[in-house]
Amino acid sequence: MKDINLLHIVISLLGIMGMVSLNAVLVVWLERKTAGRMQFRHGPMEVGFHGILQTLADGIKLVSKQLVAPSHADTALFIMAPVVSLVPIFVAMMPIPFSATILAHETDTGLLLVIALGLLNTLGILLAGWGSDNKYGLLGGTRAVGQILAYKIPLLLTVLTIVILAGSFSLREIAMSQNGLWNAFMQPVAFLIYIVCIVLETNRSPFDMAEAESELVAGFHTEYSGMAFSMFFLAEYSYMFVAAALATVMFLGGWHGPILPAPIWFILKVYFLLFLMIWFRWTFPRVRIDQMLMMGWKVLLPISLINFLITAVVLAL
Amino acid sequence: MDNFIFKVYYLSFAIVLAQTVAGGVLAVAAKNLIHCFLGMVVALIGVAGLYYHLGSPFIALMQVMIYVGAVCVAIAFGLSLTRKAGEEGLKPLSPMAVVPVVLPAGMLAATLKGLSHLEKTGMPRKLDESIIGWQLLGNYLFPFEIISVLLTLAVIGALSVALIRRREKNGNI
Amino acid sequence: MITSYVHEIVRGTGSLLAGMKVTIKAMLSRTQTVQWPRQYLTLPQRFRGHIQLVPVESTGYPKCFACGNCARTCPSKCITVKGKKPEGAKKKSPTTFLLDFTKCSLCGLCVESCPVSALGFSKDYAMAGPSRQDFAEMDLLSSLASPFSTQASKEKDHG
Amino acid sequence: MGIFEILPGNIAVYVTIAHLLFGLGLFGMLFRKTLIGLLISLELLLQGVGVNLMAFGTFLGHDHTAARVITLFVLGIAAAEAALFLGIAVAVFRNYQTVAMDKLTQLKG
Repeated sequence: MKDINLLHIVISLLGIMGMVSLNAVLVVWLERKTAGRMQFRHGPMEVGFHGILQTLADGIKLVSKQLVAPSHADTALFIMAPVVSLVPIFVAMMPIPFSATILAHETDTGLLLVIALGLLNTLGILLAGWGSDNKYGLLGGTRAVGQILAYKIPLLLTVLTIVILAGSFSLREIAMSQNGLWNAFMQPVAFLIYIVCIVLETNRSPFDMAEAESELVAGFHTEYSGMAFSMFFLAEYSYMFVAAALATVMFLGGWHGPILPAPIWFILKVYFLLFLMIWFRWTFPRVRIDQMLMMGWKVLLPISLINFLITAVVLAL
Repeated sequence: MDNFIFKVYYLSFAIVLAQTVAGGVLAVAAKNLIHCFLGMVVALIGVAGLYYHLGSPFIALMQVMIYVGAVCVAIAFGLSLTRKAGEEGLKPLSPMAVVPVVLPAGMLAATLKGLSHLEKTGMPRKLDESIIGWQLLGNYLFPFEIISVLLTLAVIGALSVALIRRREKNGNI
Repeated sequence: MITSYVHEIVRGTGSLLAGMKVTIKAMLSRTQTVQWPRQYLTLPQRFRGHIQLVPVESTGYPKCFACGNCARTCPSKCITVKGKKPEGAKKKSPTTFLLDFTKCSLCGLCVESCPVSALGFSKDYAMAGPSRQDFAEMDLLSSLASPFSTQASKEKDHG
Repeated sequence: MGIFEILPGNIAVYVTIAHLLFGLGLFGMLFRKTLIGLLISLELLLQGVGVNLMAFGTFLGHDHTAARVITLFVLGIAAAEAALFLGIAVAVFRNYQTVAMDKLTQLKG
């Protein structure tokens, strides 16, 4: 316990909060810009240089709005849900190494920590759906639960593949072990499965069944407004960052790269993955829930299992 | 500074204790089943905190992952599938209620009496947990394999039990 | 069965990549929209906005001589024309030319019927106003020089 | 500081909380009305067992990993049990349209 320095904790918490907000501002802007350009539009152009402050303006608008709870809602659950979905993501940012030295909290079990806390996000979605006394909300929450059951096993199997390659649960050591060859080239199948899984994990299109606008209005956050809605929003974009950072550490060699300093390489790789997710969102139509479950159980699970087996056998030989 | 850190540590332990107890009571006594579920989640996270304070972050994280991530989500799923209004809450208390009070109390008294003869061993230390892996595939290989078989059987069993109706209706799965 | 399973996965991945190629191409090409209040598109030659009076090129007065053909032809009776002879002129000139744009269906019969092609279509598409009344009596003369008002303004200048 | 200081280093605290969880679980298993409530109580009961194991293993065990390995086994068994239990609950609900235990009396004949 003595090795924890209070100053270090405070600075890293402040850093994480700043990181989360800055990242949300940037990624939302990037998303809207990309969406615009892919549909031959400009995207936001008015607030700031090419609309870069648009997210900030929207945030101020959202914060200044009133939070209205439906009259039959379970108020405790209703208010708790956004907090439950946001706070674990904050904590999950702690063990992510931006370089060999820049990380908030060094732990041997960093990978497990991030995955375990990521699971709590779905709990928040479920509580939101349940607490808001709305059939669309409930359907969205239940869909999110079905989704988590379908993708979590393939996700864990791919993660285990990487763990047995690196021989450690520590994110720093996993990144260190890829100094030469990135895991993305050693484990292309696992990389592809993981890319699909992070899209599933963050509830983004084409797998945004939990909030499908065209079917469920806005799914689990139909009843949310103002600050609570913006917390869900922040949670989604922070979770995107965490998932992309985890993918960078596990498959893209973390901070390794020539010429540029390590943290910049890390950020570049993370933003490449974030752009990939945005690209998916604006290209693919939403799949149906049964198609998603079929894919999870019948495609991702067997392939990841076979991949894991082959890796284990090859390593044992 | 050190003193302050220790204060924070003790405070976190007190919070974990309070959380576990409150969650447990909520899980058992709440009228609404979803509040029970919530209480269970709170208690399980509290127990994970207890594991952490016992010097085992690995078990704590496995607890969060398996219980909060998988079991709780599955329970929530079952909850939403089998929910029916008017069936929640507790049965009226009966003399049977003495059992869950007396039995653990008696066990606790016996245990504490036994413990009072031993000397204090001090604060739990964090140990190297990679040994767990070696132990699992060494000394405990047989139980480990049995657990694996049990899990597989449980999944197959759960599937077949849940699919009985559909098989009867459609003639196949 | 296994081959069809693998085949389907490979084909599916290929089609996903094809879709992604389409969107990235779209992203890198030019945008089709413009930043409207600051940028305007040039409208096509045959754009048919609301009607407007065509001026005589040398003087800037309207060509119209207030025959009233357009008002009579208009199926929804949304044109009001009044005119008289200015001093020293051979033909009449309109004193009032009002268009009720709330009724106008932009059929263009008035333009067809005008004997001297004094009516045309404007290219004004950005039309919005705070009240209905702004469009119930659009004064089409206001954008043109008028043989009456120049006199009036001359008098005003002298006075 | 006072009382807090002795808390994390005292085995009695862990054992007490373990027995408390066990008692709560037992109470819930006797008095909850539905199958899902029963399952929730069962999980609490298992948690009591797990905490007890870990406390004894950490404070008194010669081999520190034994308790952890067994706790992992408890976690695994609990996951299997929950899956099976939920399967049964869903099947029961399908067949009887209820999961209230008072009404599931067909086996009584």
